[in-house]
Amino acid sequence: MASTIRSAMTADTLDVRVIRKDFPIYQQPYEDKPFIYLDSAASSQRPEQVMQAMDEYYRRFHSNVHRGVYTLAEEATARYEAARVKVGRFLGAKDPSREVVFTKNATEAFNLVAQGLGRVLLNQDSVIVLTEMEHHANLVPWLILQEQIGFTIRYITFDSDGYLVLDELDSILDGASLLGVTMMSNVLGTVNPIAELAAAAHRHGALFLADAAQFAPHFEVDVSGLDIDLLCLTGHKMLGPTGIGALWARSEILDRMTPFLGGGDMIADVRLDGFVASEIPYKFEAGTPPIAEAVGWASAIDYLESVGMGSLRAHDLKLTEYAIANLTGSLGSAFKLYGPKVAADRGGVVSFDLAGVHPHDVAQVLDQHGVCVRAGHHCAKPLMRQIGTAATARASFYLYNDEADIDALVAALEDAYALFN
Amino acid sequence: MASTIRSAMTADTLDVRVIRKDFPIYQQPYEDKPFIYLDSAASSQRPEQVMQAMDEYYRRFHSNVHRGVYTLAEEATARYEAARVKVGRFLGAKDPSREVVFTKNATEAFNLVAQGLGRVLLNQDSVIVLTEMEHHANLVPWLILQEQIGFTIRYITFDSDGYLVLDELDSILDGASLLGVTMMSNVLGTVNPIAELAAAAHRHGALFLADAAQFAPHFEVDVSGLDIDLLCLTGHKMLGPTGIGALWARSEILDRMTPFLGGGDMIADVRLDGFVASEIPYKFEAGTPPIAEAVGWASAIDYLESVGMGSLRAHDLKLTEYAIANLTGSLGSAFKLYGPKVAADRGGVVSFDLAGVHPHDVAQVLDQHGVCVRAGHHCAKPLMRQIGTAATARASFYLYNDEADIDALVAALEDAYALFN
Amino acid sequence: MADLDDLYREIILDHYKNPRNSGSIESPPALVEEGFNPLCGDEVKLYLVIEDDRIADIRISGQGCSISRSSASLMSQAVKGKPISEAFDVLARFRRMMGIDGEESGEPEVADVRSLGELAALQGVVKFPVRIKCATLPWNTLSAAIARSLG
Amino acid sequence: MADLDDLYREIILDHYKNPRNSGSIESPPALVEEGFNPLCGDEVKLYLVIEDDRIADIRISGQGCSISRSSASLMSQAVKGKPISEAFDVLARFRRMMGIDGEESGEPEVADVRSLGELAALQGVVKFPVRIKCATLPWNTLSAAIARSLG
Ligand SMILES: Cc1ncc(COP(=O)(O)O)c(C=O)c1O
Ligand SMILES: Cc1ncc(COP(=O)(O)O)c(C=O)c1O
Repeated sequence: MASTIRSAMTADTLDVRVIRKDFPIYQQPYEDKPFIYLDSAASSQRPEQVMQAMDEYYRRFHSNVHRGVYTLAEEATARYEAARVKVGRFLGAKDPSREVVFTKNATEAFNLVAQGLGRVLLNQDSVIVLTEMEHHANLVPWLILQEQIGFTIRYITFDSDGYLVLDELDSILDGASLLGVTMMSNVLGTVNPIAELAAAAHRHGALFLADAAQFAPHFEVDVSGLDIDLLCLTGHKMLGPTGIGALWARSEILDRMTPFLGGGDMIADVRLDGFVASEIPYKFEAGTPPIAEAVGWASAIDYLESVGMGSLRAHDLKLTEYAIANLTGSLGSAFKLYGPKVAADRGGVVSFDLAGVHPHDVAQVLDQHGVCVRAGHHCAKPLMRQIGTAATARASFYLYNDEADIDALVAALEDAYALFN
Repeated sequence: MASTIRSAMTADTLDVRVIRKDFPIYQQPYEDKPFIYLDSAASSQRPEQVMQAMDEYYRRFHSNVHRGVYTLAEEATARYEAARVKVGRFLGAKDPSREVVFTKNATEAFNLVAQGLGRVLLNQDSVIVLTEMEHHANLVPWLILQEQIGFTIRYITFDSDGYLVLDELDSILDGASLLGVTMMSNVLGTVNPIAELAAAAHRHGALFLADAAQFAPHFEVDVSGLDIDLLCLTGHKMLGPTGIGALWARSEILDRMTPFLGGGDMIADVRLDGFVASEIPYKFEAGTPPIAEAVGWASAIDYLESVGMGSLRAHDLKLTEYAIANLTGSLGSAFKLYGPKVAADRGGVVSFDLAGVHPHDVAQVLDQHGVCVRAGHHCAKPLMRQIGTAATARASFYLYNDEADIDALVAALEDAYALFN
Repeated sequence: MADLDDLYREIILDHYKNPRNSGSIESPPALVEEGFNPLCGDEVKLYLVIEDDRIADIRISGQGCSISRSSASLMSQAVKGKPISEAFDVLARFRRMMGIDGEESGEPEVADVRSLGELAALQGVVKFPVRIKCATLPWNTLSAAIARSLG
Repeated sequence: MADLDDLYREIILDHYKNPRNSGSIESPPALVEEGFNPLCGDEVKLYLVIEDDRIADIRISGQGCSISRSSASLMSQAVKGKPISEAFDVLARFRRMMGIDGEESGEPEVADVRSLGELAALQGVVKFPVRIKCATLPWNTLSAAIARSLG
């Protein structure tokens, strides 16, 4: 299959017709209408290869991991641990077998950071810094911990073009213990200057936490090169299954962190009056982990790597440019784009407003045309307040989308505009 | 398929040959040796139907739930919510659509109870009661919370036959806020008197928390009839996928509980300085949930229900009786059984000691014969201390096992005994 | 596949573009209640003046889609000046029309729907399950406000 | 499929049934260190008397399988009376034999293994990855004890 994918590329462009052959959802659409999927930022579709990997696991190798002496359990464990190493390598981790903690999604990973690291790092006099464009996943865990132990949260704001305002970064970071920033906004599309932010955090002695939920599916990540300390990501947005995500962190940091979820598999010893936690990464993985999901995610990473993250980015960029040009061209001033005007500064996510039509109604009319877009606050309510609206419509692109999808989007939006105006 | 299964039963006995046809792992064994799987208490195998349900979901319906207006997202949401209702009904819940919280496994469910309920219910003067036969999943979350907020944990012990010692139950429960008990021990096999324990808890004004991780796969559960307040279970032990479990609790209790994991989907509103949690059960489900896993679990429950929990129990009981009789018969005093002598008082789990052979070595020799059993502390170290050993070997049965599997177990154990003695 | 015309009836688009009783009332005397649709960010803010167990005045502000805004507007017309008991009655009938609280089987009584007058225009929403929450948001907010005013 | 005979060599069964240097030493003078295999519950308790940078005495108690017990017994023979530096050297060679810390490719140097003497009987464990943790438990405990004694 890998060879099929490779042959789909010529000079950094993907052949979407070839790619789609790998995605069963394009073979047998659910409804008798076109299937124009523009919601990969919420969750991507899965290639055949990922389903086969999970299926093979269940059909031939399943048993619980870590605790079995028999061959099948060893095999299951080996596959689960190989998936860990695969995720670690994909991120450029130095010690992949010890630095990746599997969680159920990116959100759990953020909660693990807040509770596991926050409780040893912070007290009521501490300061952490987040941005106003964070997803709730990198906000609410901190707000919960704040209620429990108290500390100050400062926020970096962003300007009307969706760029973080970094003029006063040094004063904002003064005295901070941690800076947490999304690598790519799921609403504005903005790709943030991560290396610069990480360096600034370190200058002030703060740890740098990155939200890669949107970034990792679309760009090459290199935690070592970017000098990131902790990073959260999720499987289902990058061709993997639901039910799995991960925290990557430098091993010294994981060592410092207290366990978060308690239970089987994360302990060295348990007595009736206390317990001793196991080693990293196991001390953070309580109970039976998402084994088949880890295997599926590893296969998704294989798929992404065989396509090539560079080609993928080039493809995203091409579609984003095409979309911005055509939406503005066809809808004129009725179309309002959120986030950077320059496609190169953003990922394949386009949030917009259509004059006189509420985003829900936009999505509803688009659905009639088979065009799937998301409408709402995109789990980023503070961001929405900052841009002065309660909801936007959002189209997002991935390797199986092409220009024809965007043409369909434009046509459907023209229809929605006509219906309401 | 359902009809195949029904025809597999005559007078409460399952036709294992017919059942096995549904389990691909029996079709194409991993290794060139017999496949005698006696480790379902760690994790069960999956029938074809469950894999197909998940596969169909990914192939035709996948998209993120709850937040989408388009038809595909509605369909995914409908399937996810239908799975919730299915789990609730399976447990005998009164309000299944509001009382089931999906988690990644039973362990997360216990952590949710400890943090979500424990933090509103307990303070440093409070008392909770657990038993010495609990799995780490119902111990460590409480030990973590104890470190954080302080309270007293009392333990109900058990006797040398593996029965809870309930003589002093009333004095143990005096002043307690919660009683947490496993419905069936994963080591001793003991099935505990749940209705009696729940009634005792309620007499003392304590809430009753049940661990159904081992019980639910094998027995009919009726939370209303048993008067349980909260119950945790896990999908992968009951023919479902990895990566999913649940907390069921009465809606008044869920309403009282504070959110545990923070992030998207569990909020009504988020501001930079605080958040408002959503309604139950959503306020406990942060981030993208295990959607495909919920769909797969629902299909596993369909499978179990078509077999019939009564027939399943009868089958377990028959195998357990056969196992105890034959192991004792063949190995004599070299075989030491843990837990109740009476098969009717236990589930299909047989932990034992083979004289002169460490459980690890037992499992190793058995593996050579294709017999898969678990060896170790089974995530129940306090229990192990109580029975005076560091490890046991454990064979466990499910609907795809038969007497021939047990014959193979006996023969392999004879071999292990000979090798070491 | 349900048709968009069922959803976007003319009355609905009219109430969306020209919402009745929109605005705010000073508090006190007004009671203020906010409602959120957690899944999409829609917000409704209700201002109620209750006198002698009647809804003497009602104003609505907030952000929302055509369905939630028109539902709010239609609701304000339906309950303004009405005794609270009668408002509850309309609420109950509306919920039945939305397929909530009704017989398991669904289809609301024809007489019931007729008695709702212009509100019946929202009947098409039932075919779009996701949008039901949009339609019911102002109503749930109203019932929360009344519940609070009663104690 | 790896053969059981590779694992359960006669020396191993002998050391399992008749563990050398088993028991305890009062502390002080002995240093006591406990090790757990978190995955299976095996426990080893080491009693070390260190004098003039040599392991003057060593005793071992605990619970464990044939592999961890025989490995502990063989270890005690290999390090008893030896200077700490030499014990570290054996430890390093043992870890290489177990496939830990070695070249990525695996296979340890033949000379290396030979120099381990009776300990070489544990070489078969490498073919049973799960059991490697059993074999290394006493060694990891030893290295923790020494590390602690050094401050
Ligand atoms: C009695 C009992 N409780 C809880 C659990 C935890 O289940 P899980 O690992 O799926 O969280 C198990 C399984 O290991 C168990 O046997
Ligand atoms: C930027 C960002 N962070 C975090 C998340 C949370 O991911 P998950 O829902 O898989 O936990 C998302 C996805 O919704 C996201 O877009």
